[in-house]
Amino acid sequence: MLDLAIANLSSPLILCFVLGVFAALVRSDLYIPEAAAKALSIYLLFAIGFKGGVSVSDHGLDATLLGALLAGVALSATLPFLAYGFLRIMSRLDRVNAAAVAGHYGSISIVTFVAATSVLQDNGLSSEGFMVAVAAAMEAPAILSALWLVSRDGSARMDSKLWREILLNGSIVLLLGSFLIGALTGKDGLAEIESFIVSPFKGVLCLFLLDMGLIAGRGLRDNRAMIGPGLLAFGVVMPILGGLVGVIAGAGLGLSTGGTMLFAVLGASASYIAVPAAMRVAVPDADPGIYLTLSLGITFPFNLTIGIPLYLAVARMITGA
Amino acid sequence: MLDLAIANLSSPLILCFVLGVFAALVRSDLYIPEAAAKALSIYLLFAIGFKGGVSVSDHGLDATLLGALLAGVALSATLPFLAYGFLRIMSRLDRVNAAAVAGHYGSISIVTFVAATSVLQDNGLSSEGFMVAVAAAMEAPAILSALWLVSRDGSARMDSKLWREILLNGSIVLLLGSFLIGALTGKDGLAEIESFIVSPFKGVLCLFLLDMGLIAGRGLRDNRAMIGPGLLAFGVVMPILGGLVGVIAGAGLGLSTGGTMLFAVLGASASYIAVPAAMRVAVPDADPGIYLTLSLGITFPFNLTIGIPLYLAVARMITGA
Amino acid sequence: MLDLAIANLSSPLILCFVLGVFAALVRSDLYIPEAAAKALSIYLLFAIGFKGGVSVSDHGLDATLLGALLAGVALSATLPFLAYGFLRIMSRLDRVNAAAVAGHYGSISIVTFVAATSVLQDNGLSSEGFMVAVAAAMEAPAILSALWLVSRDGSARMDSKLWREILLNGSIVLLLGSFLIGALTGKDGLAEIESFIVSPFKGVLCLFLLDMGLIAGRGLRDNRAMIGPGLLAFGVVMPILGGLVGVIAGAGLGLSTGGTMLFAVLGASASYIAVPAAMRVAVPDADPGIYLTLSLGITFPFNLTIGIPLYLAVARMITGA
Amino acid sequence: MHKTHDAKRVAIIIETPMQSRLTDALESAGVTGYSILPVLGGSGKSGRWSREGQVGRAGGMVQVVCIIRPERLDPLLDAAYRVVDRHIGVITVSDCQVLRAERF
Amino acid sequence: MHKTHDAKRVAIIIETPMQSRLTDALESAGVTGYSILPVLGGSGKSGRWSREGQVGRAGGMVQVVCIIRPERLDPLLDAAYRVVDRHIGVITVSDCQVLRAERF
Amino acid sequence: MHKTHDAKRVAIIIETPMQSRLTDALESAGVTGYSILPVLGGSGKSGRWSREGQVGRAGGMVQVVCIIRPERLDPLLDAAYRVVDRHIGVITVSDCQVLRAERF
Ligand SMILES: Nc1ncnc2c1ncn2[C@@H]1O[C@H](COP(=O)(O)O)[C@@H](O)[C@H]1O
Ligand SMILES: Nc1ncnc2c1ncn2[C@@H]1O[C@H](COP(=O)(O)O)[C@@H](O)[C@H]1O
Ligand SMILES: Nc1ncnc2c1ncn2[C@@H]1O[C@H](COP(=O)(O)O)[C@@H](O)[C@H]1O
Ligand code: NA
Ligand code: NA
Ligand code: NA
Repeated sequence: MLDLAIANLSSPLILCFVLGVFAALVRSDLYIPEAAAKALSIYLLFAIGFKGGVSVSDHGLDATLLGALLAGVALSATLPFLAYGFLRIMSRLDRVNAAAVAGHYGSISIVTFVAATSVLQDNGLSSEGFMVAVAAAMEAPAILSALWLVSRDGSARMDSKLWREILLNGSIVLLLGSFLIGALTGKDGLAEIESFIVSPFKGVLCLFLLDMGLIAGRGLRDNRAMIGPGLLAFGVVMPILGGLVGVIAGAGLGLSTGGTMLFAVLGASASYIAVPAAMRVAVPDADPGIYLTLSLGITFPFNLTIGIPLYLAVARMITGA
Repeated sequence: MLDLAIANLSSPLILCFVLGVFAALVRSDLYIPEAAAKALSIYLLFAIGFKGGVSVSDHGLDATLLGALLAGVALSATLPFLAYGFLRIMSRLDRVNAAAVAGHYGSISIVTFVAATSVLQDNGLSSEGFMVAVAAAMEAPAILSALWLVSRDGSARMDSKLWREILLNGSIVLLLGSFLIGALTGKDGLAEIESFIVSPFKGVLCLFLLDMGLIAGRGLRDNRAMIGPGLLAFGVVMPILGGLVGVIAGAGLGLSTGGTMLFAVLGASASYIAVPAAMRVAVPDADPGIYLTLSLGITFPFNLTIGIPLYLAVARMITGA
Repeated sequence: MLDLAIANLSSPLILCFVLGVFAALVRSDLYIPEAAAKALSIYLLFAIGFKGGVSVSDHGLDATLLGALLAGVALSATLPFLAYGFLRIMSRLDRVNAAAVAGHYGSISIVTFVAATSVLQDNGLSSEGFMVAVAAAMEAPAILSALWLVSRDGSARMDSKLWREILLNGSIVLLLGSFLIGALTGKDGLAEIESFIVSPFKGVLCLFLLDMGLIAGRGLRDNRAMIGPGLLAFGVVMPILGGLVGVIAGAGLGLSTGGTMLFAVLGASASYIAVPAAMRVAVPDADPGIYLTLSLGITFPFNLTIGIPLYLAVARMITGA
Repeated sequence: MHKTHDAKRVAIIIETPMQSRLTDALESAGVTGYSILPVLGGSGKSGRWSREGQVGRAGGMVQVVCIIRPERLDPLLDAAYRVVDRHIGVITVSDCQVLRAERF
Repeated sequence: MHKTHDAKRVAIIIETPMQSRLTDALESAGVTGYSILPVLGGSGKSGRWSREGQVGRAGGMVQVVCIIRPERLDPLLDAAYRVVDRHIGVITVSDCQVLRAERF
Repeated sequence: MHKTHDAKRVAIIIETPMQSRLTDALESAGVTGYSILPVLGGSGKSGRWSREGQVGRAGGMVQVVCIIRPERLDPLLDAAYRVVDRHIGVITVSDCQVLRAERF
């Protein structure tokens, strides 16, 4: 476990993230243009979705897929309540902000997921291809729970337009779309574009993590004051908890070690794209400085550095691998 | 032929395009930043031009090149008259709009060309490298014909500045420039940058087609009302006709099956970059909602899905391969 | 030497640059979006830094590194005085403009460095990995010298904010950061991202040089009038001189032929990113049309086409290889 | 001399996730034309922000500019206000002249 | 207090393919300075548009902004009008004050 | 009818390398809000420029826009002037109305 953590910490991926945080903290003017960052993220979503689909077309679908999807949706919908409870105990956040933060932790971070698949690969472990679909399925339910938590005092606004925006947001459509394309075209399709989506993948992820580091570092720099010790603790404890629930779900479904670990990562990770956008629309009174700093500045780095090896170790233990 | 069509429809390229159309139609916020789309197009132009040049340096130039260039220019210059006639019969477009649309169909779509080369490759067919130069040569003449058609009633504005813009537009310069670089550096040059312009090519094309799907879908969504049944029919019949003329030209010149098919694709495809820009300047009264929707929303998808395998089948027949 | 120059001139790299210059001079609308150009430069800095670091981790550090760093700093700090003297003799530039130009020539151009490493590789020569760190170290000292030259008559403004901006500018942080990451992760790290940062490297450099050509050509087109014969001569003589000093430093330190040549390139090349930005802040009266045109429009193309093979030939001679 | 006509220029800086809601509301209020300009960054009560390196749209803002006839100002402001309301955003109105008034 | 001078701010939203024709015309009309701002999208008589994912320039618009002395307004509008004429585009003029008037 | 309040709109076009110095100075002068808009290119005494394909920031400009209460104009102009001073840049001030004046 310690070995794994150290190996993880000294991978180019993590070091690129650290470089980004460093550059932001010392106020270097290093930056990745918005269009380039967006292009990198499109590449990663497309590649991870496609490869997931190919793997499903390869191994075939079984009943576990449905179970995993349902478990994922359930996890996403219920984790916000757990998070909300914790926040009300551990921090002084008001209800609206606590609910908004809670929504982020039920949902998922696809980069954390991508980084985890890359760690799996380094460890020679495979995973169920459909976990990509589970990831997509887990994006939205948490938003519903968060809005329900908020709306009890009438401060949330929900309309059908928002529903469409959440369910058809670009990441979900691209992830599921490329998953389907991968599933339909299978190994032949993969062979056609392998040297685009497989070989350079890790390098692209490096640059993307550099950008994530820059953004996370900038967030920390500017919003440090908002994160008291209670929130800080939450940002570390909540992913561990979510990870544990995820491990249990994964193992309970009989997933492979890799799949179980990915389930943990989905439980542990916090959204920083889909949920913030929905919250800005539906819960404008919640402060993005709080939920973005927690999700991107605390939980994301925690998962990337300590969380992922931890979840892998636990998944290994529990699946007896 | 049916096999080919099905194989074509289930390739990642087409599916990516379909995904883009789908995302646009359901109003997902999936988008590719303008700078990224432009970068992808620069990559594709550079790669296709360079590889064409290398192939010419490899096989040497022969008299066919000149013939093909002349035939291409003639095709580009005359197809607009055919298109114009059809439009005046099949649709209720006024002269100005009909001429503007006609110009698009004489000119070419380089992405369609690129997609066609990729289909050739999948079928183990090669083609004359100089077809890239033919493609470049066919961009502009059609504009002249369209302006001539318009100017009969004085609504077109032509100046020397526009001439320079058309003949030296970025795509032509990049395509011919990289073609020359490829021809000058040959196989050695290709070896140096092969893993940049050859291996990832198809994957890049996938993402570009995703973007094309997004734009085509958005165009269809917003301008559906403009395209009556007559125009719709034109958008499908005209490429078949242009393709036939192209096949005849290619076979007449004694090109290979691949080259003949590419000639058909050039005849069949409609411009959506160079010609629209020229029309905005010279024929401001023509409605871009009509010509862009026809070219991008009807003819491009038609060529991509049905046209390309059709032209290949016909080229095979006529060249006896 | 002539062979080398001709081989150099007919490489895709140079030809892409030439294509860019040509497109700018004929006023084609070919352009590379700012975000894409920035993304290419981030890729190049990351890749060159990383590979330098891996090479250091591979060969180990020795005393030469320190010597090379010190020599680099000394070169960067003193070359501006040489350049200033020349400029006052050879041209009619006033003190402020002469000092500003001089600062550019003490500092370095990382693209020239990158292009040089690529020429080394084509010639089967290796070089000391730490030269990347030397390059980073040479960016800033020249700025100090230039400001000292200017400030004698009080027209320069220097504040601590500017210091931070210069020392922590994005290129330096990314170059040194990826150098460190490469040094820390070594060959294993490289293996993970090799197909991203090694294989496509030269192709990316081609596109970047196309962009450099576009910018240099545009600068030449718009500012030709500012560059009299004196400045033109300076733009060619100064790099030869700086290159010579660099060769001597490199050979004196006992570097390999490759390392010696890279030292020459660092001495010969002129900044076009870091120094201009600093000059705009600190010496607003100096005319960017002069220093940018000289650096990008004269010296950069000279180094790329004639300089690099020249420095290599001299380095070979002097190191007896 | 060119004949110009009095008009109002309304500029609304608003969060990107609210953009389509705003333009929908403007269209419902009878606004026939508007343009959307990018905003790179800024500062306000809710702190500094910048678009650099962002992937999501939650963090950004855009500026929606409408040129309208003076008599249409009130319905427009009503519509805009209803959308911006509890959201961050700045609404300014200024006088201007337009050429080709027939297009408004 | 800073001394400011009356000036006019002319903002022209115009199709990208016409941009260089407009700036050439402005320069011929003696305009010594202008800035070009990007426009992301918009809506008007000819429908909605957006730059997202576009490769060609035909579909986009830019905003050209000139600050000029009031007495120079008429030749500028003449020049701008001649270019925009049958093209889509919006021309607005508003009053402003400039610092450093010697630069205009 | 919506209650609007008089305000000033200050727009400063300034070189990108000076941007953070300007916004720092504005903040020191008590300006609580501003937005930064991109500028694609332009022309002036120092010639034409364009951001296309640029890698460094030296060559570009941005536009900083502040909406402020009229009484705060002078300190703002002082601060802006001190930064722009010998640098290229255009400072304009115009009148406008704001909604939600409590936010300024
Ligand atoms: N006075 C102002 N002038 C210009 N832009 C402003 C102003 N106040 C706020 N903004 C913009 O609106 C955003 C949100 O403002 P706020 O709600 O005050 O945090 C800021 O980040 C700025 O981009
Ligand atoms: N009233 C307006 N206010 C602001 N921008 C406008 C207005 N009318 C038109 N535009 C812009 O000009 C473009 C073309 O307008 P139109 O010619 O009416 O289609 C629109 O897409 C908008 O970007
Ligand atoms: N009169 C003006 N109107 C609008 N923008 C201007 C004006 N003058 C200068 N600019 C902008 O400021 C930049 C520098 O101007 P200058 O200092 O005159 O070279 C120009 O390139 C334009 O982007
Ligand atoms: Na989660
Ligand atoms: Na055609
Ligand atoms: Na130098």
